[in-house]
Amino acid sequence: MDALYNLFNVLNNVFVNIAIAIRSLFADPHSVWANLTMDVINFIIVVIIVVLAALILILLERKIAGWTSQRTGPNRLGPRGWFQTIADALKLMGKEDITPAGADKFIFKIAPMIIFSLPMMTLAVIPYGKGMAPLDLDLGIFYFVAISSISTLAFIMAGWGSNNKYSLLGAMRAVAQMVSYEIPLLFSLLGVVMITQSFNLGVIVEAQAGLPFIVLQPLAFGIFLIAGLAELNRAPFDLVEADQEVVAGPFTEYTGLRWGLFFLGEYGNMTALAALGATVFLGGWQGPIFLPGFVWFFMKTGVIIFFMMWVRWTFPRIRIDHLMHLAWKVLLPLSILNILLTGLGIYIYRLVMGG
Amino acid sequence: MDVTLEKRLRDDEALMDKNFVVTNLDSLLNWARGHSFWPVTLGLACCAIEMMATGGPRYDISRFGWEVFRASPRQADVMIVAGTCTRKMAPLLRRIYDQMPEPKWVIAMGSCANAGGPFVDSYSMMAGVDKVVPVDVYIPGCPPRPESLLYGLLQLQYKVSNPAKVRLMKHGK
Amino acid sequence: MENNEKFKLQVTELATRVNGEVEESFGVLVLKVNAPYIIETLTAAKQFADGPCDFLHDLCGMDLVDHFEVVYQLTSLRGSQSLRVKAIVNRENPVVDSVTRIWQGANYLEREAFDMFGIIFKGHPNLKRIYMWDDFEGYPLRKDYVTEPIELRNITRTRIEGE
Amino acid sequence: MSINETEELILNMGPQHPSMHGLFRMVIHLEGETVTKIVPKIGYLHRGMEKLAESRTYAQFIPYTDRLDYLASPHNNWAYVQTVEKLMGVVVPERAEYLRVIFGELARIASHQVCIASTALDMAGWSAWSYAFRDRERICDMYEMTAGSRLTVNIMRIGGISAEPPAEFWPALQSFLDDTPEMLEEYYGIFFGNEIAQGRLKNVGILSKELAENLSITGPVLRASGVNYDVRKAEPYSIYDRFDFNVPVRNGCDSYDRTIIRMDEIVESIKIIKQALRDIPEGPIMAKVPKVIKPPVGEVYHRVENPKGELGFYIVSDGTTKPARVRIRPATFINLQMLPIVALGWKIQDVVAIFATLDAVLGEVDK
Repeated sequence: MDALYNLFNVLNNVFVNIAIAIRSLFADPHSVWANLTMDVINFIIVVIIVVLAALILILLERKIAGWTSQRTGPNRLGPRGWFQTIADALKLMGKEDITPAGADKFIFKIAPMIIFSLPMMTLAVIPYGKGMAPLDLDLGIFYFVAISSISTLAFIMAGWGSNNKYSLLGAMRAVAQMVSYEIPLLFSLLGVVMITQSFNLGVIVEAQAGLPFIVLQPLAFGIFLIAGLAELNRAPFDLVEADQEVVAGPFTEYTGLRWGLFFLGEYGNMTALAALGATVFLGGWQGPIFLPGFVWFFMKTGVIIFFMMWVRWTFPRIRIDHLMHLAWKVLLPLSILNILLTGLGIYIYRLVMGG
Repeated sequence: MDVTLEKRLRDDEALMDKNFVVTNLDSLLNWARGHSFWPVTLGLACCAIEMMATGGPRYDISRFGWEVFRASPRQADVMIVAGTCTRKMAPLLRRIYDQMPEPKWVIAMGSCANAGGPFVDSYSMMAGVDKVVPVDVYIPGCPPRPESLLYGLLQLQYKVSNPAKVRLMKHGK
Repeated sequence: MENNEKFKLQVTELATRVNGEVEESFGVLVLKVNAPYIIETLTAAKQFADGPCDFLHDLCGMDLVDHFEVVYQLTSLRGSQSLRVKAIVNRENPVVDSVTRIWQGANYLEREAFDMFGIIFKGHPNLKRIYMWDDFEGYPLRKDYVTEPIELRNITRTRIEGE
Repeated sequence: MSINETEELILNMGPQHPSMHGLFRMVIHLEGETVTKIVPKIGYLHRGMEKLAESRTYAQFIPYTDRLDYLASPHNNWAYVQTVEKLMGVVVPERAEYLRVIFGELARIASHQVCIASTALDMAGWSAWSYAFRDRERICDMYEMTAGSRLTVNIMRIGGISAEPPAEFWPALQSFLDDTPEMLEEYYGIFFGNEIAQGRLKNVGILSKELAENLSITGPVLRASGVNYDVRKAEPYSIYDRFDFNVPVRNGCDSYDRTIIRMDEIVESIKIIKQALRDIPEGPIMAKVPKVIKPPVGEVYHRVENPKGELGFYIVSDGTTKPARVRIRPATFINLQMLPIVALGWKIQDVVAIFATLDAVLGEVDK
């Protein structure tokens, strides 16, 4: 039994041990150079996570689309169609790069890069396992929300720079939608912060050793999921890139790899938000010991991602005034109510426990 | 004439083969292109319904990975001209074709797009979409069945993935 | 049957008022009037005491070589009465009053008749070609229209700005 | 232009646009997201059917009618051949009439399924789209068994019907009829019952009864505005007077009713087909028609209840083998007139939804 426990322990700590081993190569394991090396390695790992996540998720999305609509999804290229996304990505690399006439060239070209960089920055603060956060920030949640709200800027840059009316409409929709939904999203996270008294994601996960916060904060989790979907511009809130209305929204004029970067960014953002949800509400890497922590973490993230895809392929698209109505008149009051209830709960808990 | 042309083309091929880095990259790209056609949604008439049926559950174009119908021509690779191209539509069709990024291909689906179909002697029709844009694959039928569209796309895949072979088949009879 | 008689009586009475003639073809009464009387005829037909023909079912042009006809198919949603009114339009000067003030639904139909036959509907809010492009020459459904040869038709026309 | 001046955004939607059901184009004037003016432009699929008809014989024109409203091609055939039969005075055999009713109602179901599917698709309901298309394939199979073609069926002939359905047709039809209630439940569950879909369709695009009548609107769109009018009941053609069915009428006048009324119509079509299956007699399927069809001089106007509205054919014969004039009254062409009036003041998304509920098929609009 002990041997088994040890094995799990080793598995659980495999990446931490590797990190310690790399650090030990340096004379002083906490010197500037050692830190720098670790940062570079962490950065590369995060990039790999983003790209891999996108490659896998795109195929998964198509498979789930097939599943919900009684089709099979890609199954010709490679084993059960698993190489399909690779072919798509390669093809996108080989496409012509068009900059439309009349476009604001600098803004047009830089927008996809901004979108793509955001998930890398946000994924850097997520604790993937015990002691496995690439950046252990004390203001983790705050940082995450702040960075992810930059994507609004990228959307409007893309929309304005394209010199296309559909793009502009899509960009305007993006601004209205994302600014509105950031507020309930942040407020839904505040309940957890009040309980743990910390913005640090690592501390939040540690606090969920016994009980994941979804049990204490079910309302907040619901608000988080809805506002998160809207924040990611995914159906039923995909007004920004609504095919049937604004063609492809801000991405209408983008070709080839630039458009591919938007796609990567979208799926990266989705992974990041699902990872945040798994960390804050589902207990992150905490779980029964028979699986290593990072496996638990990715499984929980996967469940949230699956839910998002499932919703996307089943629900029709919401209308823009209903969307605003939902944000300001339903989700915001509910999230404030949640904060109030959490505060009351903490107060009563302290009274009873004599804290 | 044909023999010399074929010989010259074969020599070219041999020369190309020596430059193996570029050719390998080329064939890799061709492989990727052939397996990832993203059609632009250009349903003109009756054939569009068959095109939709091809995307539907029975025929399921997504098996081949071609179900990504892009609304914006900027992100599409293949233009499936599904239906009748009238004279009023022709310059707009050309415009959509021009908006697509290279490399791009055109499939003329249905006899109207091939050669004007039953309407060819009408005042508002032109004899086929190949007067407007270069066509790679013609799919006959009025409208073609979904299987025909899939077969046509597979033919295009063969054409894209093996440019040398197709060239030899075309010139070296 | 009695209703039919009454209806027929009304139509013949209207015909005498507008100098028209009444025929019967396959059970439908056909009322032929000259173009200037068309508004009066249709307004009256809409307000028949017995079986008002208040639903404009169809409007189309017709080329009879020596003159044009605009054919109005009138029915009603509240009965089985139906009436076909034909306005005889001069070929050299094809002008007829627009009925869009009586039925808004005549809008597209009149534009179509204008596009295909060149019949001008006076008082129409937006009389432009509806099917053909704006600088198309000729009126294709006229009997004397000669379809261009295929070589000419195959030349892609230039895009009109804003299309 | 000073910075304080505002300008309307003029958006050019179409002809190549995913929600335009073919080649429809509209110029939308926008104030933010709100529509202030719509100018529809059509004609991108105008093939000149009426002119072609003048250079074809009567029988040759039947396949062309398939390509009018290509979602319900047997219905168009039916309207045309009935008009010619009326002109010639041909009496169609009983069995052929029953078969025509069966195919016509099947076409109605298929067309309504596509309408439901495309309305769902225009609102990004992908699953609802594929469910409806999955079920439509079964109707296509039945077409194919009998006529050999999936979409443009060309099954009617002047004087009857082209082919006797094979033996496997009947069990396929029976099983399809048995499965329909379940199918409709599925559509309702996945699309119409959805809160978002209802929010987007209900009380949107009100077409009042008076306006509908004034605009000459017909078909399900008219009936969704509270007018109980169906040519099958008002002026029963073919053998519709023998069947017992209701005309579904709804009083909501909005997009929701315009779409869901098609579900009710599918139920009624199923009823008609069941009765036709019960009563269908044995016998010939073609009347005695001369080899060369040469109707007498005369003119006839005939209208039938197409899935999308009333399709009318006005044929003028000059006694030769070719018609002097064939006028097609396309239902959706006239129904389309309501779009610029009704959609004013709504958002772009609503315009797309309202257009989808009209179920316009551009083949019929443009002829």
